[in-house]
Amino acid sequence: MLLEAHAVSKSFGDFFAVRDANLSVGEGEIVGLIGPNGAGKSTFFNCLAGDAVPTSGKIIFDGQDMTKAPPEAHARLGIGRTFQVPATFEGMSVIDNVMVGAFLRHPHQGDARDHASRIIELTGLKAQMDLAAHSLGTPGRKRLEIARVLATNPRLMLLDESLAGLTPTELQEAIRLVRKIHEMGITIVIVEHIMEVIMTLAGRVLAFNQGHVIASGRPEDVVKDEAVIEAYLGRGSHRVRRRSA
Amino acid sequence: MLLLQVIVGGLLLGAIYALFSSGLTLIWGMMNFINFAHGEFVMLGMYVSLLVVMYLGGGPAAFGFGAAFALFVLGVVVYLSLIRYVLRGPMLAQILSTFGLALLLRYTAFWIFSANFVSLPQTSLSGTINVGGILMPIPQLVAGVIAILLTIGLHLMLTCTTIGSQLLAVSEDRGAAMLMGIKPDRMQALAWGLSAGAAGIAGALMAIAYPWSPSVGETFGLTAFVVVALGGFGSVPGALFAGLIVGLIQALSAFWFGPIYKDIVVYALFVALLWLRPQGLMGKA
Amino acid sequence: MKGFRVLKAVAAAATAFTFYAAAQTNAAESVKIGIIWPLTGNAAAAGQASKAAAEVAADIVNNAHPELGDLPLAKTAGLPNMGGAKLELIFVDHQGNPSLAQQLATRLITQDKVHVLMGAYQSSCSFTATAVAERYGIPFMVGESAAGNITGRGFKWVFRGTPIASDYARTYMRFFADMKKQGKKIDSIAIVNENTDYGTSVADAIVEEAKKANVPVALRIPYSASSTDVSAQILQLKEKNPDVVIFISYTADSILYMKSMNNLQYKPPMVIGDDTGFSDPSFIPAVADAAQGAMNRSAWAIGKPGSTTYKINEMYKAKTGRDLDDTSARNMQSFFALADAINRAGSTDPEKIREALTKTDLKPEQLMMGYQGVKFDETGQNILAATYLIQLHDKSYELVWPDNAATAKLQWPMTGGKN
Amino acid sequence: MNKIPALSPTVLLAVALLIYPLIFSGAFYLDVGVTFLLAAISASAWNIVGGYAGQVSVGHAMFFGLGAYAPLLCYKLYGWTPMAGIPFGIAASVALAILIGIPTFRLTGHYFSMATIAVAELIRIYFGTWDLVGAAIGLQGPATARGWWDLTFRSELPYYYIFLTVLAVLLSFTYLMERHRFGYYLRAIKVGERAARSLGVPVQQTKIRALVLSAMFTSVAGSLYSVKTGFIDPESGFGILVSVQMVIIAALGGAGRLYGPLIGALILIPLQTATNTWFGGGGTGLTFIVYGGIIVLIARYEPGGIYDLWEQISPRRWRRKHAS
Repeated sequence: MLLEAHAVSKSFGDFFAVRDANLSVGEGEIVGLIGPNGAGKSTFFNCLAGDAVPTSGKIIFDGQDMTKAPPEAHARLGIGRTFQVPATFEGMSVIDNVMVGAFLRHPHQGDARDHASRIIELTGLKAQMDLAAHSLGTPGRKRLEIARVLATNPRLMLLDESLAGLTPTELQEAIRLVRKIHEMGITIVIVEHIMEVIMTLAGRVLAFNQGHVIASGRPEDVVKDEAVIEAYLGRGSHRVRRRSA
Repeated sequence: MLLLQVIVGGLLLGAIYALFSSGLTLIWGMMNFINFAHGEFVMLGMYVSLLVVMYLGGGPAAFGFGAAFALFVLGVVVYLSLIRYVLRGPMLAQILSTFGLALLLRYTAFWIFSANFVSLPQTSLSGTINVGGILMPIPQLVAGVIAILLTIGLHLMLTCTTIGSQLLAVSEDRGAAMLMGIKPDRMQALAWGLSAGAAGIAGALMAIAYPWSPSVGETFGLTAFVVVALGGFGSVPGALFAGLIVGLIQALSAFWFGPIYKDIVVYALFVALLWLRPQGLMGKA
Repeated sequence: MKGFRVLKAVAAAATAFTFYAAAQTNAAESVKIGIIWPLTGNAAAAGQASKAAAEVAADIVNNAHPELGDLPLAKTAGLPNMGGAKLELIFVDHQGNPSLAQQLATRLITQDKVHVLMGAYQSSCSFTATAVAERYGIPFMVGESAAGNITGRGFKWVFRGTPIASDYARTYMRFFADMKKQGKKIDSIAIVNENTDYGTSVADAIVEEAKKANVPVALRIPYSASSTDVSAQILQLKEKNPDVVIFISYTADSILYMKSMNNLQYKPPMVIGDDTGFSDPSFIPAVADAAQGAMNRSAWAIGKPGSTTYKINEMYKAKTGRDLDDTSARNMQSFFALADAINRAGSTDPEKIREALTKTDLKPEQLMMGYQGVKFDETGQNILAATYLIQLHDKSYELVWPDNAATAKLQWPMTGGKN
Repeated sequence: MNKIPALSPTVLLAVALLIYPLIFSGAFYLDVGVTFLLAAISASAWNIVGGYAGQVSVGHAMFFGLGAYAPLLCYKLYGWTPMAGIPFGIAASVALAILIGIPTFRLTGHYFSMATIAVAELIRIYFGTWDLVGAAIGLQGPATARGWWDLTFRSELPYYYIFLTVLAVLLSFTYLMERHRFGYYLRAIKVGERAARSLGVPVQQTKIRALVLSAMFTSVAGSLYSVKTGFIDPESGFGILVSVQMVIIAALGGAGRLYGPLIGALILIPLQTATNTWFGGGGTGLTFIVYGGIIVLIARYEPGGIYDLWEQISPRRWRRKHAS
């Protein structure tokens, strides 16, 4: 297994955002995390990315205990992540953004630039290469985030709603991009609350509700799971985007 | 006995620190904005008091009110003409704007009132009362008590009135507050008015016992920063508590180690506390 | 074209200066005196008061004032040895910044082409400004800076008309010896000093002289002049109970001390203020109820109506609405000494003025201050500078020591305030 | 191909600064030039951590002061040339930077600014009571030079070129830094610390390195100041105005830009000198009213600094230079 989470819990005071979540992701898989807003999938995701330290439980990546490792250690070991609200480096150009990621494996500026250019080409941002990041729209920035992470040569990519808020055409393009990344041999964990996206991409799905994993398995099975249906219908699946925990 | 006397002196001074710092903490917490001109507001409060006494023959109540009102207006004007424009700009522009404002206010006062030291003419507030051997100068006592009452009043206003909850709503989540029909701009202008008004009264209270010149604001400004950071940004009870603590620490360290060490002790504790508990004594974690 | 714009900006700024400088230079026959004082910043009050005093002094020299008796250059208009040439004052503001003082001294010498310089109040600024004068060979009159080592650095061009810290300290010791002879009890003294260069220099000097004179210093309290509460220090004093407390303080703090002492019911047998804060015109109205009998060091006394000093004070008062204080008066005296030297030099040649300064020998009756004269030693220090002690009686200071100059009787112990 | 258009303003600037003393040879203009260079050096040094890394220190006077005291202390204690003190100043500043950087960089935003103010004030007050460093009275340099190595010159000219050399070194260093991984990391940290960490940027370590580099150059600026002025006291070394001036100059010109501080100094120093020349002697405080007013206006209308204005005027040129 490339990534394993054992009984991960995260609490804020008395409130458990995630309780006893288990996950194992094999090399080359695409795993989806779904669930209504506030279900705990983002918190769990942040635990995986090293942004939050679990209250209890264990996270193992490629045989190494990552439970308490800081985010930068995750990046070094090959775990890359995107943010729900794109956190591109505003004011820096697109290529400079990608170079920040590229520097992780290419300390010299020239090498980093070459690497970044390749990634930019791959992610279809070439035309905007010299623009400032803030001049890109949301889809562009999401794409830029993916490019930036890709530049760190990750083995595992954690995508946090990277496909949310896109128009149908944009969505199709984005899905193509994710597939392309997957074809490069990169394992992907993707958080999404739009079922359709998960259905087309993920090989396996974990459904969250109220901090618990309520179902897991093949996407077509999980969407039929009663608990999942109830969680989505009961809570309303298209509420406004909530703040990440 | 001596020690008790020192403690009383420290607390009375600390009460004033609390009052003018509570104004600073209000806008700091609400807008995440450092006001380097806050000490100048205190200084202007002192001059307004002097004007009220000299030209209107007002007593302590009149000049206290006059200073509060004048500074409230100034606070609102400063917000509407300057702060609202730099509020969402880079942090450096914010520092720049209030630092420039501080110079502007200090030297405008300098121009109008000259560099000479002034003090209020002796008012009815003089003398000393003796409580079980502890001497309490009446001006300081009155100033201290009023300062504590006003700080508590400010806190109650924020927590128990509609306007207060609207102010807090804006500081919590600007967007959500707008959805609730609150006009953030108006609330923030109000916060600046309150902040400057509190500084104005604090100035009036200081003026009773303390001579000043236009450059007096600098000292107050730095003290207020320490108090606010100690108390936690945005916390009025924190400012009250931290103000009293700072006053007390200054008095005790002045007594035990000598007055030049009192600021060293305060700054050292402040730095140590920032490291141990960056959210301040009573700030939100 | 960015660089070009920068270049243009530099050129524009520089041109502005050049025009300004050109406007400043005029070909009048006057003697230019560049005066560097803190006209803004923390010491602005002292700088502004001294500026007014210097303007009065220039008026006295430039116009005929026969009513002012033996004061040199008063009777005639202008400098008689130079065909009635006038003094032209150029004031600059160093803001209390030593590096700016240096720059301004350079400007006055090289741009404004002043013939002599005067300044700079804060010792820090006097240090740097005098070094420039020394470099360019322009006489520099230090009007009022206490730190001992401003003179005595081997400088040829620096003169100081005012007494220095050690002079003050010796005066206090002579006074104490006098009092002891009269049977007053002075077993220990306390020194309370603000902790910048002024307070530190004077306090250090007093500690040293007290050791020589065998006067025990029970307590020395350095403090910051921006203090807003001094009760802790007063309680410390109360505990040690010295016979005399010497305050070396600026304005706000000296007022605060006197008021708080009264409030906390602490009254030592005698309080002596070391000039500065105690001489500020706002001091007496603020503490008249609290500090009756407090003594102060001053070489300045307004004197009886009709006296020269009284008339000078009237001129100053007409200009500023306030009485002349000791600090400004000492600056004024230094100014007169400088003007006298220029007149004797009969030329604006710096070397001749310097020579005339070294030969200065003013007698007590030619002075407005209570010095024994003005005479510079080889380091440029006035060796005849001295000081009086005055005491707060009701709403004004009276000269009480030394006896031969006294106008009122010394009260010992002090009466203090109402409490 | 890219280098030539990017460099030509630099060349013009360099030439302008090199020939300034030839055109304005009066001692006063030279002194203004020296003051300008010193301000540009200090603000450029501040810019490394305050501008590029976005960690707004309002206590940089602590490094300036250490750098300023070291040369004169060496002279006072051992009679050495003040120059000998410069490395000691740097060493002390680096040590202090590490000492305060480790705990302080856990703080963000205003907390960091406040902590730096407090540390600088702490040191200022302490130096004012410390007899070894002359307490409140401060330290003086050699009154007259014993030789050229005392760096006590009669003319301002040598200072001008010494300062200009230091500025050139600092700006070249910054230029290289901008193009190095370190520079990219700093800019990334400034806009998004969390995102930077997720990309493997060692945030803590990078910030401390930036502070150390900034402290080194600020310390050198302090040393240059005290050697040139021949005097240092707690207020002129560690005073809050010293720190604030660095912030203002960098912010006025454009923080986080190579030439930002230089442009800021180019505006502020002539402005200060001119207002003091025109209004200072009157003693009305008009100097500061004008000065404060202009600062307020720039913050209000050009919050990104004058450099941003430039960008708007010539967007094409900027894009080519900065985006490549």
